[in-house]
Amino acid sequence: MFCEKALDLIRELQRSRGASLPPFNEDTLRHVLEEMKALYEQNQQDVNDAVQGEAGLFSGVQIRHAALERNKRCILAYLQNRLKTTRDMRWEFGSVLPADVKYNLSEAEIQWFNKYNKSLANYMRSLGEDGGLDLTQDMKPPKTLYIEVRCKVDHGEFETQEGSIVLLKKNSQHFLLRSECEHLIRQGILEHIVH
Amino acid sequence: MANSQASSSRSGYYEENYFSIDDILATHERIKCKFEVPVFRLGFLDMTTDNEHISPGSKLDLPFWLARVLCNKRNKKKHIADVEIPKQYKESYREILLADANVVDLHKLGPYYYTFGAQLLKFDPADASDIASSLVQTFQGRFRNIMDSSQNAYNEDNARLTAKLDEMEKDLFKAGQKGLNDFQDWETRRVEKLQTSTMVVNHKKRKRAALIE
Amino acid sequence: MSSKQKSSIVSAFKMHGLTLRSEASKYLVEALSSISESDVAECIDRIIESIQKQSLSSSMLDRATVEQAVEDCNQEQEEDNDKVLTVIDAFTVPRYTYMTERKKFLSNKALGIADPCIHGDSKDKVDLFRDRYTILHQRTSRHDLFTPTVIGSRDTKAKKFELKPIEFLLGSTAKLGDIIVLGMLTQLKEGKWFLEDPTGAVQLDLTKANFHTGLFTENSFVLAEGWYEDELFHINAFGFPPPEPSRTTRNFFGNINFFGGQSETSVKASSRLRQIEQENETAMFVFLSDLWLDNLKVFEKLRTLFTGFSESPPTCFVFSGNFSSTPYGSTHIKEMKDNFDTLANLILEFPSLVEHSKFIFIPGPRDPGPANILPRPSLPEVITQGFQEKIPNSRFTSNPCRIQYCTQEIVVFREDIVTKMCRNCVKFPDQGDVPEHFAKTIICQGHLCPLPLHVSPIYWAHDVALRTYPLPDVIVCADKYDSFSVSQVDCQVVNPGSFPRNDYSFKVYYPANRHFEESKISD
Amino acid sequence: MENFRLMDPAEVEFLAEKEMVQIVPNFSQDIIYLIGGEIGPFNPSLPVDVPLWLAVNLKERQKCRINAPQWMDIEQLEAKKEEETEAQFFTEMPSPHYMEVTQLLLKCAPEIPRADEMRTLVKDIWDLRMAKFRRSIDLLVKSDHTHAKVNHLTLMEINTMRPFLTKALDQIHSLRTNTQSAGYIAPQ
Repeated sequence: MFCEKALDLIRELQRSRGASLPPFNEDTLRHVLEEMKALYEQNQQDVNDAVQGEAGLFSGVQIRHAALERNKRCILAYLQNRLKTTRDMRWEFGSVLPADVKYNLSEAEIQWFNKYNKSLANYMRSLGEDGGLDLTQDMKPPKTLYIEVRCKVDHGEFETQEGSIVLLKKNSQHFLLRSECEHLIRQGILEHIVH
Repeated sequence: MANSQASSSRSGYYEENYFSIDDILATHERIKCKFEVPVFRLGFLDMTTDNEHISPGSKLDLPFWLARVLCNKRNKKKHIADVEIPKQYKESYREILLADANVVDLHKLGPYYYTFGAQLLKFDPADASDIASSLVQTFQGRFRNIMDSSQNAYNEDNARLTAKLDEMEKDLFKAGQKGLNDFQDWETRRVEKLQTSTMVVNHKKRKRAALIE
Repeated sequence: MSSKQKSSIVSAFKMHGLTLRSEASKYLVEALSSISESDVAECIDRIIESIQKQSLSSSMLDRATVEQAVEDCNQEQEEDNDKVLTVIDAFTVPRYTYMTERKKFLSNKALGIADPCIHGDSKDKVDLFRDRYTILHQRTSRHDLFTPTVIGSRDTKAKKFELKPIEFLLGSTAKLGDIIVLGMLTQLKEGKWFLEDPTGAVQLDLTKANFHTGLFTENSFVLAEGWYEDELFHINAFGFPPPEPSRTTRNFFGNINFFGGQSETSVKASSRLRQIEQENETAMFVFLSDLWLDNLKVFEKLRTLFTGFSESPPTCFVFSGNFSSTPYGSTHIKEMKDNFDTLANLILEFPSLVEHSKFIFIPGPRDPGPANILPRPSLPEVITQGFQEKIPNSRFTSNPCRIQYCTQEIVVFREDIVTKMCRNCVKFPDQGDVPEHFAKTIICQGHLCPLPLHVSPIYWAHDVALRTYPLPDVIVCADKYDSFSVSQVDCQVVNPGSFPRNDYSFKVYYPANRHFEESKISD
Repeated sequence: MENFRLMDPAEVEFLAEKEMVQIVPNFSQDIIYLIGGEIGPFNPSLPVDVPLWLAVNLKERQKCRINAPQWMDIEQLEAKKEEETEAQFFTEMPSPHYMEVTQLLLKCAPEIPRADEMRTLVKDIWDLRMAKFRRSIDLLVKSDHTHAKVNHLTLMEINTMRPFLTKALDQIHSLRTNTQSAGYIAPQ
């Protein structure tokens, strides 16, 4: 039946909805594009034959056209949904994606991610005067200025805004400015301690 | 997690959402079609025979997105095939649903019972209005149970509660859960603690799993 | 001032989700202190951009990453002009591994595989053959003879094949008809021919085999078609895996730079270079092989050649090997050094050539150097130093070597290989001319020298330098066999022929219209 | 399912922290001019009204004592609970942010008497109202009206039911539009 492969793409996305992005399925995509090319050529042929007077070809053309539209919709939905997840990754992982996550993205998606990152950065720098406003900060209304954190992994040196240098050794605890370490908490490097 | 809402604010579940995965899956449900006119050069679609064309009268199980193009009662010229409304929307099932909607396992009747039902109306079946009203009444009948079960369970075993729900009802249940869970996270002050983002947590879990294998 | 500037730098990086380690930010403040206030912001953006190009592992940037980025930025300006002509040594060829599950080529650098030393270990020898097999297998399985037909396409009647691994044969007890297998021709037992692939080996019965065009040498990869019964694979036909034009390869793998040179992406994607290529029609490459510098007649002919070219100096002279007609035993090195000095003096007599043309020298099989193992490093410096001081625009490179001119990829290989391949054929082709067979072989094999390792030894870890996949535009095989020029699958395979032996003939190549010209210096 | 960007209970609490509450400072300070209005002056042991967020902050730094609002008292809350049980509709609550104020004050001022009883009382009132809320939603969905008027609901209550309510109305609306398009005229 037409559009079977196209639906595989959609099913693949549905299965991985909560988890992270599956590898970019270029093979199936290429197969669907070839199917569309074949459908298009057949339709053209039928139309030419119909113009020369052969009757009754209209229904075949309509069926193939419906399949073409369906394939197109599945591909666009596949690409668009992946882009949405890629965009969310900027907010979840930060601007540097772990290697194995990046491995699943296609070349174009990585470029899109970098462009999104750049335009987000430019937009954020345009808000307010000195250096702009970091929107990825303070997702929830901050309760306190400084917070108590513990390092989950060794992460080397960290320079605070006042210039003091803190060594983030595993299980070491620090009292840091919230705005400075929130993204490290979100990336799973630090853990927020609440009494 | 600021997962901002991309599509237009008014886009509810049912607006023909071109990119929605659920909508694509819903319109893939199969439906019986009987061909009225011959279709040339597409014989291979009919698995039962291997001649080159589809002859009139042959019966095929086609996905909805294709059947929709074939059946066009209003314009005789474009009408290629007749469509048979699936039994779960017919008289007998409608009566069961009317009697006690809560008992019926809508998941089994087609995971997209409501959406697919709504799409079938586009074929202008004779009992279109009965189907439409039956859908509304079924939803109203099951609504209270879905609401209550989604509100009392705090991360209880969801699978048991949602086993008999169709996809749309599952979304409703999840929405209820979200409101409840957010409130309870706030009530237990869990919200004060800054959390690692969900994607990072899933990514780390998967990595650990990979190490164990 | 610096603390205000530092905070603006730190916040700019923070907006991009990047944090600077202390020594990284110190380094940046110094580096940017020399730049005027107004365009500091613009510099920061450029640095951030080049940082993002590097494959980072974490958002915390240490000093090294930042230094690398600053260097890239400075280097970017003056890098554009010298990309027109680059000579790529065989030992600096980029190395890629094919990931079968993702059907993608990934650079060994990204995979963290270290560059190999000259002599590989046993794993490298196995990888040599397995890599050749993987590349040919992925290329063949994409060919439309082997891809399943798309549903509803009209030509469902076209014959489609399905590639089977050898274990499929070995595993079945019943007779199997009409089987196609991609494998390597080997003589596991003296005189008996086998077909081998990573899954197993099977004995062949070649009595009724008919051979398509090509020189079917031992250790070359073939598509064997036939029927199989109790451990014997009866061959009906032998053919080479179908070649693939470089354009199709780029469709599948994007513009990865497989060829070499500094640019990240393949030069074929650069419209600027294509424009330059089309613009100067006068660009010329002179290919001349067996430049016997110890022979007076050769020097005489060379002088006429240089005078001929001095009005319109060619872009590049490519002189290849055996720079002396016979070995001179212990004084060979000294002898050759003097000959190169005299050559230098000869060239100096033509200032226009010295100024405009580039001289590339590729060592031949019997030139001084380590053992006769491919790829052969360039001539030792002790010989070439004198020459290079006199003619700075000269380059002594390896054999084989790759030359990138604008968007064209030229591979030059000096080896008397045609005769060797004919000698090592399973069955010498009875009709069709040898150059056609030879060209088809090295194009389909995706390798310059598909000969057994004992016949033509190769550094196992550097087999990638001899690879002709993706297909270059021109392959120059300088061979003492008489000269030929064959064009197949938009690639030209050319042999300039031996200069002294074929009465001083050589070939001139015009890249603008991709045309080869046979020329000769008559007495 | 598309993950809508919702209002977070923490954000509701942030709004609640603008409620004024009476404290007895143990330091002196003259008026502070803030965007939200002036605060102070503070004189030791002289009660003054300040926003809740400032009260909690000062309390945590032992700079003041908090006088619980007069409605936060067992008898009054029991009476409120009584009233709520009888009333068919929602009754007006003593403060639009009763849930958040109770939670914040009881957390940072343990010296408030009979705190646990108060917490359970407030929770009972909350549960009563939420049950009422669900009943009215059910009525709305079952009736063929497209809107309903409910008063005296607090922001936290609305916020808890917001995702569910909006999704339910979306779904019932689209099912109803099917009936119109299928020529079925809903009984008025």
